[in-house]
Amino acid sequence: MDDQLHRSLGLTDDELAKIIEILGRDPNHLELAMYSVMWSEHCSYKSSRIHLKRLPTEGKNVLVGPGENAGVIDVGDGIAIALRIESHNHPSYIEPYQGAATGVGGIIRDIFTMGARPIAIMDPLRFGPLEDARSRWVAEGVVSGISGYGNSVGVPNVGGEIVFDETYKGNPLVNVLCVGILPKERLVLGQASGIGNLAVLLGSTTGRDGIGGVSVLASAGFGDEEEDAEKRPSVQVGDPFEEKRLIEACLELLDEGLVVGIQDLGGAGLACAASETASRGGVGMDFNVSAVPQRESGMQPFEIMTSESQERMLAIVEPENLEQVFAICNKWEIRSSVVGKVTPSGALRIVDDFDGEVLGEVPAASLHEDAPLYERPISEPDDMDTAITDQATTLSGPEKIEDDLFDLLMSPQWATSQYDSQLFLNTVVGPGSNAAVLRLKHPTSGEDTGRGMALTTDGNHRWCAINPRIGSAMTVAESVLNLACVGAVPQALVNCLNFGNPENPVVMWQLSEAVDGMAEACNAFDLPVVGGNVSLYNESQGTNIDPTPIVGVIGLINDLSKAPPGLTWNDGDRIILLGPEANGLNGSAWAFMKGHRRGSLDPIDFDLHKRVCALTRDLVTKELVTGLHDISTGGLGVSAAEMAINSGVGCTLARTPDHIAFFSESPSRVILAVNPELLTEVEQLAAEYDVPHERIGLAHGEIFTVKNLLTVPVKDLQEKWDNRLSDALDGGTTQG
Amino acid sequence: MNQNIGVVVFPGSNCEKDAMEALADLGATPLLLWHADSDLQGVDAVVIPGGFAHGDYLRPGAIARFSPAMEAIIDFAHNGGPVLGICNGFQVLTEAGLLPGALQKNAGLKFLCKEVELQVESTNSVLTNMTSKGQTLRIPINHFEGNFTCTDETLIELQSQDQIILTYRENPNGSMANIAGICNTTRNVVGLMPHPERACHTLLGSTDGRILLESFIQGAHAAV
Amino acid sequence: MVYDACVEVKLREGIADPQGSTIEKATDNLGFAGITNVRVGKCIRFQVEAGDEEEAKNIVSELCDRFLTNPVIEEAVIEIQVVG
Amino acid sequence: MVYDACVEVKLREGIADPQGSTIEKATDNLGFAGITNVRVGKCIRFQVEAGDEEEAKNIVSELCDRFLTNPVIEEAVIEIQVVG
Ligand SMILES: Nc1ncnc2c1ncn2[C@@H]1O[C@H](COP(=O)(O)OP(=O)(O)O)[C@@H](O)[C@H]1O
Ligand SMILES: [Mg+2]
Repeated sequence: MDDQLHRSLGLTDDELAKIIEILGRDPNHLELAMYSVMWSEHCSYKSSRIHLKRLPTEGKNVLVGPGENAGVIDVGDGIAIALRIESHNHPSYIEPYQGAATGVGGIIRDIFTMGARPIAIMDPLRFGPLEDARSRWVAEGVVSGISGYGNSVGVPNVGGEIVFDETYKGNPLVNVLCVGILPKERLVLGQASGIGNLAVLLGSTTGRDGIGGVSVLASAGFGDEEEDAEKRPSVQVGDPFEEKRLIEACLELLDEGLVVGIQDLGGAGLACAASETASRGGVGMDFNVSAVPQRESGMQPFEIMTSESQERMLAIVEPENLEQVFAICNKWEIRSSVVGKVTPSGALRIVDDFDGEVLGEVPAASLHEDAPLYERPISEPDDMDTAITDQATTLSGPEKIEDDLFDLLMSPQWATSQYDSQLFLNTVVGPGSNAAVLRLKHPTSGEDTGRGMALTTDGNHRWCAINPRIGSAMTVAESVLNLACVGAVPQALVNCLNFGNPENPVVMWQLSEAVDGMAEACNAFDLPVVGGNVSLYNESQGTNIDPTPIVGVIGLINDLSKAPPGLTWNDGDRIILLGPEANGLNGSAWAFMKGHRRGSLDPIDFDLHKRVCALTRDLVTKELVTGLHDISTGGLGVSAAEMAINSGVGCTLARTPDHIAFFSESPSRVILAVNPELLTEVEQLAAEYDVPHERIGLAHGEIFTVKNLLTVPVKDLQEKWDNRLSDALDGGTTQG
Repeated sequence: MNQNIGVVVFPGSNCEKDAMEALADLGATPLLLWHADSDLQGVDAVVIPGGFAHGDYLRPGAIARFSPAMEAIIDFAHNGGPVLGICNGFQVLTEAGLLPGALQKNAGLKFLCKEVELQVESTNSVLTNMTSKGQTLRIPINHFEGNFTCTDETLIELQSQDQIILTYRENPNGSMANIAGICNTTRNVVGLMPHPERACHTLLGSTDGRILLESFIQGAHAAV
Repeated sequence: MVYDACVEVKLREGIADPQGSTIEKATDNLGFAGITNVRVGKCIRFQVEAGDEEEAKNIVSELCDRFLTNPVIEEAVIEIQVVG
Repeated sequence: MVYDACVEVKLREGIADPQGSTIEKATDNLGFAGITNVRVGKCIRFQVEAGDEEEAKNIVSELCDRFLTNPVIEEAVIEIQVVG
């Protein structure tokens, strides 16, 4: 065997030795190709697995935790909810439209694989600065790809984030979260059991697209242009219409009880699906490559086994149900072919016809369970000590604070109006508020439970760049507070850990710290982690992105007979600020705007945060506030401006002495708009919860005034807010 | 009044359950009609819901119009049966020749999902006969190809025969004459880009879609 | 015989072209001067089996009328060539 | 001088073309036999002002590389002609 082959496939010498040990012989090319994709960072989590173990995953409502295609929780009334988040960062830099589109397709398959109907997606996005031509081009393509695929496949997009920052210039982040709903008793797991059962491949033909995609694209950063050019063949094209029919066909197969297990084909294609279903079921499989419908002629077995062609599923079917399976697939115009047979051996045998030549044979479980596990070196950055002394509060204040406020305003509407956010008639609060709120209807009967679910995604690279541990904890805290703002109790969390090159000890330190911070917060808030995704090698030309853990949190609302209050106030409302005193500017959007990216963060006071959340939830449930907004990006200034813009009513804020108080993003704070008649009740409640609160102003008129700081008409704020993205993006974009 | 209303499902439809939920909420009995089936099961009226009938890569509705269900619906419409096309359904009806004109990509080339204000131009159609002329309705749009286009002659005909039933107060997509919805000359076939079924529940922001769907259900009653 | 067919589907003259005008506006903004009258069509290429060129033409033109174009706003230009 | 430009944007070979395959399947269902290998591209026609044909070509090809196509999955075929 060519002794360089394993290296060109991305396997180390040690990894090859391990394969030889497992097989007791040299692997052939096909076997080596399967190990290389299955043992890639993307599929095996070889650098992150030992850290992920520290996340809390148990909860009384958890039906399926991490490790399956998606996490599943029990939400009562016989209903279960599946959720998962995934990244498609690298493909989206190369071909923004298709990269993002196939990202949506992939995460949706993870959800219906569990037997759940996908009912919502969210898209936390990160791009380079708007001033950069290539970043604009990427942003525009990504948003239209998400729109094009998501709308057409018929899953509403109910929220997300859109952030522009220097750190993502050579490496954007495209994370997509999907939520599905299922009758609790129909939960299926991706496993093959029952010797003699058949593996049926459903959906698209298999082509050369995305061969080695996971190992090539997601497990290495970007270099120069020529290297990028070589990654081109890995680009896949999405077909949302195929996916739509695949969803309907698969859900009908599950409704009719015709499949014993089902598995989507994502990273590592058939190699992954076949070996995973077999090893989960504790069985083996004979896999007939020649039965796989091919889009191109002359494909090699290794290409067929590792292709990442989109819109395919593998169903495990009892032979007596095969005809019925075919009938349902025909109805939905879905291709279906028997490609495998479940065997007792524990081996994955790749054959050319079931009674033909054996092309490769490996222990199915070895592709996952024996994947290498690395405890990569970790080291704190050298400049930790000096960074701490570099406080953003020492920056000189703005000359004209209103200009800084203008620069921090950005409506996401340019993106969100391109997404169908309303399909299925569930969306009570769509994109653009504290958290998305959906009606909770029974998945089969359609009956409204009168309850609601709330969803939020959050990430903050600014905090995590300064202190990944505290930053991650604060991120989780922000999510929990976002949910409280719509009256929801958090139930479960999924995360996507977007980090740089794991071979860099500082990046590994960031990852490890972030996991610890997330774990601390989840423990404090009693929030199980039910799934996630790790995206490493987010680097370009040797520069790693700021650590960017993204979390998605789902909550439940007990009584959704009315829509929760939003980012709004009425003329005459009193404005109240809940929570601790503003504390510093480190990691704030304002500081970053001024080029200050260092400093320190104070640990979050979990007890206080929990009281703020509980109070906020209570205020919302008791209908004591006109509107409210958590204080996050841009601080009190931006939160108050958003309330003014949204309601078209100005305000006078009296107790905001300086730009620090105005732009600080310290956590656990909420701005409330309260009808004067309810003021005493609100303040009493705040006192009962032992939450600091302060009257800071009055909503009225058409002018946004902060005493001794600024006076601007609301319509000027509105204009900046509305036009930021369309001014930058609607004139057309080029690749730079 | 218990009208059986058929809701057609193509493989890429996605608003069929929403349409059924809204119709049922208004007291009608909706039932699904599979596109490959030419039996309309004796329904009193037909709704073609939103979505992407056959992926709609070539043109929205280009493939759908050849389906057995559509052939039956064309006969049904010619016999006076009430037919409502919402969004993709509107596109299908123009492709099938049941309504004039065509729906092109939005000016601005972006998908648009947002609430818009509509103005009732004609109350003489199966969809608008309970509304009043000039009335404003707040209803969401959700489409990439909703830009109504036709020849100048066709536009003059539409205008002179009072076939324009709904217009946009502020044109979101470049539609000629701000057209949001039209009917045929016999007024039993209507198509509109906005989604009335998304505006039938207080929790969803607007209930202005109810009056349109109520009119349609009434129309189904009258047609029986 | 197998023929290569190329069908260009264009908007009829006088029908507004939102894709074309969006591209035209963008070229201006992006600094490509002097680009005018942009019109965007589809180009559908395929192979068709037929007894002779005449038959191939007929098949393709029927396909255009029934399916590939919407005659209300579009027209097709057809090219046929023996696969060489 | 003003030149007529025609840019055909096609997917590179080996890149999946769901539009093409959907159309191909539809032609079968509509009873058009023997239609294969359907690929769908865009055809962008416009006029461009330039000193000479060489310059016109350069403008159009830069426009293609930077704006009209993504060379990762698409390629452009450019035709230029003096407006006659
Ligand atoms: N890319 C996007 N897709 C969908 N919704 C988005 C997107 N970007 C922002 N949003 C929505 O805009 C709102 C505000 O976003 P953000 O500023 O991140 O909120 P916050 O700071 O309160 O977490 C959120 O409701 C979010 O759902
Ligand atoms: Mg938030």
